[in-house]
Amino acid sequence: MLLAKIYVTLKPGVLDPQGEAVMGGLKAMGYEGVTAVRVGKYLEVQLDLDDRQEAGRQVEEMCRRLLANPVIEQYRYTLEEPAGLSTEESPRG
Amino acid sequence: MLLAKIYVTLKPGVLDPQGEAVMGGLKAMGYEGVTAVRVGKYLEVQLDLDDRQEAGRQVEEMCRRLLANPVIEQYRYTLEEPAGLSTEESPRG
Amino acid sequence: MEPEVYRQMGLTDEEFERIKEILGREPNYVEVGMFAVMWSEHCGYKHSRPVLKLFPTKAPWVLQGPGENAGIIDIGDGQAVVFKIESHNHPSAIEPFQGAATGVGGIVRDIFAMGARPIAVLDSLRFGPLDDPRTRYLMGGVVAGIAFYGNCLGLPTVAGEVYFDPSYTGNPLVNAMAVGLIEQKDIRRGRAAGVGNAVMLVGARTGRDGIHGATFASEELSEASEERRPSVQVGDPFREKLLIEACLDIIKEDLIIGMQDMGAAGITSSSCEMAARAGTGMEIDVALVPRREEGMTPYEVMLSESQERMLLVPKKGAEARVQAICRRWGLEAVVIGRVTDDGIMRIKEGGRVVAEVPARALTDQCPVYEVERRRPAYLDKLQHVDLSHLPEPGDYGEVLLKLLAAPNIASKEWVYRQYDYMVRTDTVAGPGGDAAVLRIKGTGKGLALTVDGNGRYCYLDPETGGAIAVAEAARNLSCVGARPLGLTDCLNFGNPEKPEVAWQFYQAVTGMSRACEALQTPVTGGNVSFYNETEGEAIYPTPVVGMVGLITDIEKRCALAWRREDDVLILLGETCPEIGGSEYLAVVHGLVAGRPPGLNLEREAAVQEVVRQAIAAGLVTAAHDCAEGGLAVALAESALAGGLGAVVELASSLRPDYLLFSESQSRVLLAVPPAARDRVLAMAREKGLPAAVIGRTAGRALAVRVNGRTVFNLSLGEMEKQWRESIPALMAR
Amino acid sequence: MKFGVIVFPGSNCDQDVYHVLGAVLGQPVDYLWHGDTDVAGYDCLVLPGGFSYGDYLRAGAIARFAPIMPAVIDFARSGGLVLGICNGFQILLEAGLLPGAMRRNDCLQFRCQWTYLRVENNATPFTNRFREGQVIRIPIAHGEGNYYADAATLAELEANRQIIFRYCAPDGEVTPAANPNGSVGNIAGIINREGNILGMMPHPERCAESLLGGTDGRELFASIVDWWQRGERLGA
Ligand SMILES: Nc1ncnc2c1ncn2[C@@H]1O[C@H](COP(=O)(O)OP(=O)(O)O)[C@@H](O)[C@H]1O
Ligand SMILES: [Mg+2]
Repeated sequence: MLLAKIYVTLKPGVLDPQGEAVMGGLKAMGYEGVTAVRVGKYLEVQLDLDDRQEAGRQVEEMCRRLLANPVIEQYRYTLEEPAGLSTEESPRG
Repeated sequence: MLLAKIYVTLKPGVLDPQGEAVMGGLKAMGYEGVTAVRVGKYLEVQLDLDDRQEAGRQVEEMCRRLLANPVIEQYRYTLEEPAGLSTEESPRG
Repeated sequence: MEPEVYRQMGLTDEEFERIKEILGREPNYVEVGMFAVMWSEHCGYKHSRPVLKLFPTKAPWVLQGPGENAGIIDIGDGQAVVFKIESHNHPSAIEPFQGAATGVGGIVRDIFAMGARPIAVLDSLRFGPLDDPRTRYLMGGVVAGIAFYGNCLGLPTVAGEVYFDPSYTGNPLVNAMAVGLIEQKDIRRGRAAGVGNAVMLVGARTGRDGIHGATFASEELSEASEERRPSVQVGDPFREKLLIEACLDIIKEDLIIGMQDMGAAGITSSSCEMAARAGTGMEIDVALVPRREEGMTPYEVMLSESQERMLLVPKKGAEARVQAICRRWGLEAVVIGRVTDDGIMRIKEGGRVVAEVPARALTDQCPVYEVERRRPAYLDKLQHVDLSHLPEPGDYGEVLLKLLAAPNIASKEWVYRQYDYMVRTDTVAGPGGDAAVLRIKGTGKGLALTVDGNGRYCYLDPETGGAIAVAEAARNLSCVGARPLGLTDCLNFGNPEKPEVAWQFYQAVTGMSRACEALQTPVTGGNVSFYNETEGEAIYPTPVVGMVGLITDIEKRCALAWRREDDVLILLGETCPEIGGSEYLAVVHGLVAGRPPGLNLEREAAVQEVVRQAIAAGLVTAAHDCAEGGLAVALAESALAGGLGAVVELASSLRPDYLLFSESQSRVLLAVPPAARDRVLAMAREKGLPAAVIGRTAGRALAVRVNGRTVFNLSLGEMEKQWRESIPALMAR
Repeated sequence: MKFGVIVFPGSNCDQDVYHVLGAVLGQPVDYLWHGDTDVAGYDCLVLPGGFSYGDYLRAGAIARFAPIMPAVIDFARSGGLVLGICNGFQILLEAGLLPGAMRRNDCLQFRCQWTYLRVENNATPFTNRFREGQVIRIPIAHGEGNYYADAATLAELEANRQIIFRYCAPDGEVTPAANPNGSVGNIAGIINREGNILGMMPHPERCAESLLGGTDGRELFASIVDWWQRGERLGA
């Protein structure tokens, strides 16, 4: 059993209307210190696999094929044992 | 300068149709090992503050008041010294 | 300059020489960039301009023909309709959601750039067959993207069309049309008149999105381009909504001379087009342009295609008021330059001049190419396929059910239920009919809108296919009781440098033009989309026609749904054995072959006139044009729309499948109360039109007999199931 | 009776509601700007449909902090009539004027269609021209109309007769098939305990003229006017 935590964010330079709207909202509420906001997706995918390498390969592929559109989005993920012993970061573009 | 990374997810009891749909999609694509998917939001908020405690207080409040809806959502966050937003958007005011 | 540099931007050696000649010197990097985008096919119409001249563009009611952001048609009472169509095919193929969304955003900006309040959106879509998962992904994304943008703007998407054919698998078509309403006194044109006037940029900040070609090796770019830049933009409909309201407030206060949206080629095209139209020049300081990203070069600022921006030329002294209105709507508005009198586009960065080009050199001096035209070899083969000995189907009921489930005919509700087609509370008839009908508040009038095109017909005979696209659009409007007034067209073709594609293009425009003349529907603008090919294979030549009509009395409109038992069914027009290019031939016999149905334009005009006359006289309870699937499908569609069946009795020497499924043009199926029957038949006779009583509405089934023999008797339930559930089932796979 | 229609950035049914109240019902009506802070002089406030602030974070989440909202909240808490339609309903939820929250439609798509609603309680300022149990036809158009409330809140809503509309079949039966978005209990509209704040996802302003295919929506607005003209006041 492994848990993939996946972060999908817009690529650099891509307009983030959500982030702009949230920043506008926060400023209007009086949080003057906010200088930038970006909004992305956060997914948790639970896998009935114990082989970390195989899991990593599959998650990588899922991201590329379904979870992110490489034209405007980038992703990264971590793989954890449900107990949460060690983490592996793997940045991707 | 501090960077808050905020994770907003549905509360455990609340049905997540998006997660279900993603799981359906992944299974249809042949990822048989997927046993559960949850979809949430990931926000990066950049703060022109150096006082971690004050920043933490503000982020906590932002989450409670705006970024998450406590009826259905829960949140957690981390505060980091920024290496830049994950997407390198230039700050604007 | 190294040839590599301008070649990568898409300029040929000859074009580069021509630029040197115009300038009398070697252009710099920014200037080459500006020429490259303005002389691109998309902006410069290099391969289409001479052919587009064939279109009739004038009529007493045309207030603005091609050449502006959108066309304008007089609808009386001091009001006018503003409308245009545009393609967003390639962005949608890469990122269907954002590609389609920004397509809607772009065409809507063309409408309010003229000063009009946008009131409706239409969409014309082409995909490959739905059994391909990628096609399902594309269609899902495109439809959601159109819904996302249009719904958020509060614009009803009131009509459209979706076709599926393998020719579009690699290159889907996403054409969006927008319609606006305006008081004629408020009309503004994209002109930068008045020397010394300010030039203002309103709306979103400028980022590096959509800069053409992405990565070039050059001095100016080298330090800035660590990462590949996105060429697909993300749409921000919320900001566009604010932009609409702000611009319309600015018009209401009469603060501007002209404005233009920023679409392809961003600031470059909007500024030089506004200057060229007015015969002026412009000085722009890129340092004043608000940025979304740091370190942008003048080149990037001038070529950025960031969405949701407008260029305004305010009246003298109105700058502050324009800014105040924009601020109220939460938008930035900054002066970035001035109108000058020397006809030159002078681009500065602070004090330094970075480009200096005659405005007209960019717009009017774009080279034009006459390509050799050659009739494609496939035509002889396909047109001469013998269709007279096809095996006759055993069970016509089964055939009809199969046709009703064919994605090209099946209900498109899966698509339009995602569109808010009711917002603005003017939608009297939304998607699902022959044409959408919008009331015009404060008048008793209505607008009718439709978008049409059959790529298969054009593939088999582009001239006839082009003419049919126009005729069918007009027929759809006539069927709701509207008089067709004018059209905008989107010409989707393959690579125009290929003689075969050039031939298709020329033929299609010729056919369309003939139909425009005959039906008195001039062209008020449009868009050309070339290079729709994958791996050297072009899509079907697909001209799409968006047409606008007027209903003088909205109470006297018509729809396709049968509404009353025992109404008489009259078929206006003549059924010929024309199954070439038909849906029946494709779905049942697996063939795309033959010639498309013939079109007699005099006959067409007469049929439409009779239909409109009969509707206006209040004699018609339902009208529906016979299109894909022929008479049988037309009968089924009217039955399903009204939840009412019919008993139909046909007498003919044609084989039943030819009779039922031929797609002969210029036919309309009318339902009339028994008392009106003779008057309607007389109206047809007066025009020398064939008209036959073929049955009456009755019950909950559609029963059709040919020469006394029952060919099918299907319950509405059976038909409805096939028709309604087909596309949802395919999409759910 | 004087109506105020609040215009948020991104509202897009403001003009539609204004048209129905003014041109169709002949009532005095004004637009109220989100940046203003005063709602004095109005008898009923309408929060219209649309996509306030793009609905980019959550529908209604940012609008709830608009400068006019404190005045709206005061007005509502002191018994003023407030009607939230679609995005307006979402804003009322976010503002805590009504209980519960909206999730994305369970089909994950925007839905524009006519729906049948069963009127569960006609003893309100908004529904008094309907019969109890009457089936009415009003269109919806939303992507986030999947109403959620926890079991305790639901029980309370039931007990106090605060559920006003449920999606139903044409014959009035409340079935899963008639539920267009996944809302708990097929809920389409609820009222606050005091009975002066109604939130509903369907758009009554879209069916207030026969030309548009139905007039049930007109009855809802007319109920408000009738109730006011009869001089009824809550808690009176
Ligand atoms: N197929 C066509 N038929 C008629 N006019 C056309 C066609 N294609 C382009 N035009 C006209 O040429 C002008 C330039 O078109 P385009 O570059 O698409 O403008 P924009 O970028 O402002 O939408 C417009 O006035 C348009 O109406
Ligand atoms: Mg334009």
